[in-house]
Amino acid sequence: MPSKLEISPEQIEQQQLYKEMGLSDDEFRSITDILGRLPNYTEIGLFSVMWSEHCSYKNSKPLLRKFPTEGPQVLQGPGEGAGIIDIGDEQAVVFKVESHNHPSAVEPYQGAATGVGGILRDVFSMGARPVALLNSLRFGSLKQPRVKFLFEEVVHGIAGYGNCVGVPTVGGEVQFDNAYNGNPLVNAMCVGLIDHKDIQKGIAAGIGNTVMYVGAKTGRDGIHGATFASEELSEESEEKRPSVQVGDPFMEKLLIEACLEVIHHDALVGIQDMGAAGLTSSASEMASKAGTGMLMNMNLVPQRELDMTAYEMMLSESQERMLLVVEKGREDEIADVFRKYDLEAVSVGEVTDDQRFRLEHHGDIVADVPVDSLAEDAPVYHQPSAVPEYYKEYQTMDNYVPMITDYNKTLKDLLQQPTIASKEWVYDQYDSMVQTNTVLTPGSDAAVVRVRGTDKALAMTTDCNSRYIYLDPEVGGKIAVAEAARNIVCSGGRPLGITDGLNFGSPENPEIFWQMEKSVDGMSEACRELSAPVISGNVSLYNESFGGQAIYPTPVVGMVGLIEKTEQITESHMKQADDLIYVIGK
Amino acid sequence: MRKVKIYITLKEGVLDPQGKAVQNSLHSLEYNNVADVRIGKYMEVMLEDTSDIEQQVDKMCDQLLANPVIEDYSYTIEEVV
Amino acid sequence: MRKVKIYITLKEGVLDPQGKAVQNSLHSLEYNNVADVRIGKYMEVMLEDTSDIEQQVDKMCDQLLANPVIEDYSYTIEEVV
Amino acid sequence: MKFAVVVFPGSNCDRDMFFAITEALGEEADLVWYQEADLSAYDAILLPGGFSYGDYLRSGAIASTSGVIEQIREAADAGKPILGVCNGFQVLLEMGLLAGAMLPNKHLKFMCHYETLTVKNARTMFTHHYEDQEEIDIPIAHGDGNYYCDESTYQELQDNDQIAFTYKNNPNGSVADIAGITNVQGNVLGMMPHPERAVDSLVGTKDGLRLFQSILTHWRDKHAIKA
Ligand SMILES: Nc1ncnc2c1ncn2[C@@H]1O[C@H](COP(=O)(O)OP(=O)(O)O)[C@@H](O)[C@H]1O
Repeated sequence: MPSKLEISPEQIEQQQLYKEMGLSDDEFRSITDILGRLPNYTEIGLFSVMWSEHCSYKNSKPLLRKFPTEGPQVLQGPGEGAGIIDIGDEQAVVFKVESHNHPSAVEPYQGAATGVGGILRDVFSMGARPVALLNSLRFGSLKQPRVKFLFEEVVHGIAGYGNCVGVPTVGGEVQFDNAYNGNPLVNAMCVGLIDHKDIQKGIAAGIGNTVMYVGAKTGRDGIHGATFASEELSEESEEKRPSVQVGDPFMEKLLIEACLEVIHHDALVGIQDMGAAGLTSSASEMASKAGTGMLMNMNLVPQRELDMTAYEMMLSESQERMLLVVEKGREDEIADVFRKYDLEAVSVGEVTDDQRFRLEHHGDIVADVPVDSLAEDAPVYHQPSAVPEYYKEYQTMDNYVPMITDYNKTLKDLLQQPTIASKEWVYDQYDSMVQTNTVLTPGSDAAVVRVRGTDKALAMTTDCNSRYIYLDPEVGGKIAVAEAARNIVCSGGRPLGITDGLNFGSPENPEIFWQMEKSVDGMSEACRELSAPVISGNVSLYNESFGGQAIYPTPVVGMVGLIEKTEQITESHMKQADDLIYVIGK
Repeated sequence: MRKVKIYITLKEGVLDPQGKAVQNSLHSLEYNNVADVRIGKYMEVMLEDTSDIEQQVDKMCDQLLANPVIEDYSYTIEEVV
Repeated sequence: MRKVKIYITLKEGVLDPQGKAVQNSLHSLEYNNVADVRIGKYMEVMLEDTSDIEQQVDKMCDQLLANPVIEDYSYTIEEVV
Repeated sequence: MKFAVVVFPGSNCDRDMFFAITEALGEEADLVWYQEADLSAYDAILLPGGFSYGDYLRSGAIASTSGVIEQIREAADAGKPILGVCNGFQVLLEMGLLAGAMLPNKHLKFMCHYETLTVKNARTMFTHHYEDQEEIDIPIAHGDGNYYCDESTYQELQDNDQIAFTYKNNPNGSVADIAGITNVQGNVLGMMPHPERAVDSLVGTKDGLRLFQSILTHWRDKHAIKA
């Protein structure tokens, strides 16, 4: 069945090659049970990416269930490309955060750039026009040359991509701490606007309908990126380097315009971006959600390189690609829309009624697995949790009260801290004004973007003080949500909901799992209290550097609020001398 | 003094969006015999002589001039009077 | 098939901010014998044979690949089998 | 008055330009896709900012060889107002309708913020609603805005009064602080700063609006149309 040079199913079993792909013995056994036979090389590849933490949330699912996800304003909670919240007048706001930590540690410019590209596709694949980008960044000490390089290149990459596609980057945060020396965090958030009637779903419905592929050709980039993102950074990551994906923001811009045009076409049934685990996750998730199956012919997949195997094509993470399901017989109408933008839309398969995920290559069936086994049947782990030693020790310590003798000097010292100092060097490189809706540009508490054609505006912010969370994850989690809410309120808005980016170390370490658990508890309580449900998010685990040193627990909060009248917009800058200053709260 | 000419190219298999865009543009200008375009960098570095010049250029390329993750480099060294 | 290697350099007298920046970085990495850096482009264009290939490459460069206000170009043509 | 906003693949300030005309100026505008454009029906042509063709090769270079360029040349020859902003300016330079070329900003970084401009020539069809030497605040957002020309070209620009705007605090290294220039005839203006981002005080200043009003009243005067 598999092509000639491929590793045989027996070899995979005997040499335990599945382990190199991130699957455990138990997981391999259950795959064998599901199939009733040994998986071949292509099939084990499909499972390895779909059952990775990045795609399956196998370690974090039990925690994510704790989040409040409902509210009268929620139109779409977690589960689709991005969450959606009603803002009245038949309009809604769409947003989500996404991490690109590991790719950015290896190739910071492209890692950050493709992170922006990915989160944009999550939003416009819902049918929304992206109206703003934000980010949340963590780096080690700027005294280290490598860290400085990472910092500069990440900012450069975010700017390079976001500026080119014409979506303003309006806010974000940057924190520097030794905890991130070996493992920077790069989280990007995108906010989009949509009319209710345009909301799309990523489903492969309608037996016999055609599966179409749009956008960049598939190369060998990022193969095993999804499992890579779920492993600890090691010397080996260096060897995985050639798999780096390169972004093409120009292609993305064409895709945005073409996709926002094609969603109005009644021949379109479903649309989803090819994110992590590319063709595998988009295709299997679309079929699984619709309760259908799919047959794809790999020979038809547009390829950038010669002699690609089905395994390589299915696992490639080439950027700027979308998967569409289109009414049978109307493929040309859809292709015409894309042709205007010099994009090709190619038929690569069809929706079937057998709930199987089947791939054909050179006339052979090279994979045949149940759709749900990929998209839904990944194992779920309830990891043990344990109160960390450091935490116990801190509980016995007295509060530290610093002795300040020279207030001027202390103030100046504080202002020189890279984390506290002005971030103008960063945001001056972002086009924060394109689309001409940005009322408050970076530098205020929250960014504010007006909703053109109405008197409303959206306030948005990303926040997370990871040192607080390290010291007390539950209280720190509450603080992160509360800080975001204060930023929104100070800008004149009412919190609508949040998206969260859960960045942690290895969940297999009970002390780290405890950090995850507690911070989710804290965040959930604050969200409930503030009626700001969680509508989308992302999980990035195994953020540890060579020595096994984990980062601070960093659950980033991205919050969006609604400003009813633009006259209520308030910025944080002092206005003039002699104005009075008040402190509110305790 | 030496003139070092350094050629930096994208590694094989790495996407070259710029080259693709230029190729398409050449096609629309009716240069239909263009089969492929790859775009890299060309640098001219003037160096005062040292004994281990090749070693130095290699080091400069690895450290700064090329991005080893996605790029390859090659160079020639010429004597200048 | 021919492989055309095109070198595009900034005209003499045109300031090269990128070259200056690289030169400064090289100095701060203690390559003190670096006297000058100029950065240009290097392109590899694969062309199916035509009779007037040099003329064609000149035209491509003049029309699109180089900007005569600030850039010069040169090229070599190799046979590829 | 009817404006065409030419949309290239990768243009991204096209809608901003469109709204500046339709909402702030209150005139008619169409977004015209570069391949389908028939520019003869329009009174003025606007080349918006953005990253046409990803700014690959050189900013504006690939767009300057596309099919619609001939029509832009014809419109320029016919004396119609043609405004290129940011990437639009780069396209006008690359097609040779304006003199000079763009280099990367001197610090090699993209920059986005307000800059103070000095109006150097308030007698053009684009600037007559300003005063000579007036200072206005308009945002910039570019990576390749370091205007370059050789000395003789600069002399010509000066002799012919072609320098429309200069920066008060040169942010990018441009020759002689140049922010915007016209052709000799004065009907083609290219500028790096974004006047279309400065037409509504909710999102910034309104200092750019008078540029569009200048185009409009000049056209009305020429065609003897009463407002
Ligand atoms: N931490 C989280 N909190 C809430 N929802 C989450 C979280 N992480 C992921 N999700 C949701 O799970 C779904 C799948 O996420 P993901 O696989 O990251 O999306 P994509 O396939 O676009 O990369 C999304 O709807 C996302 O919003």
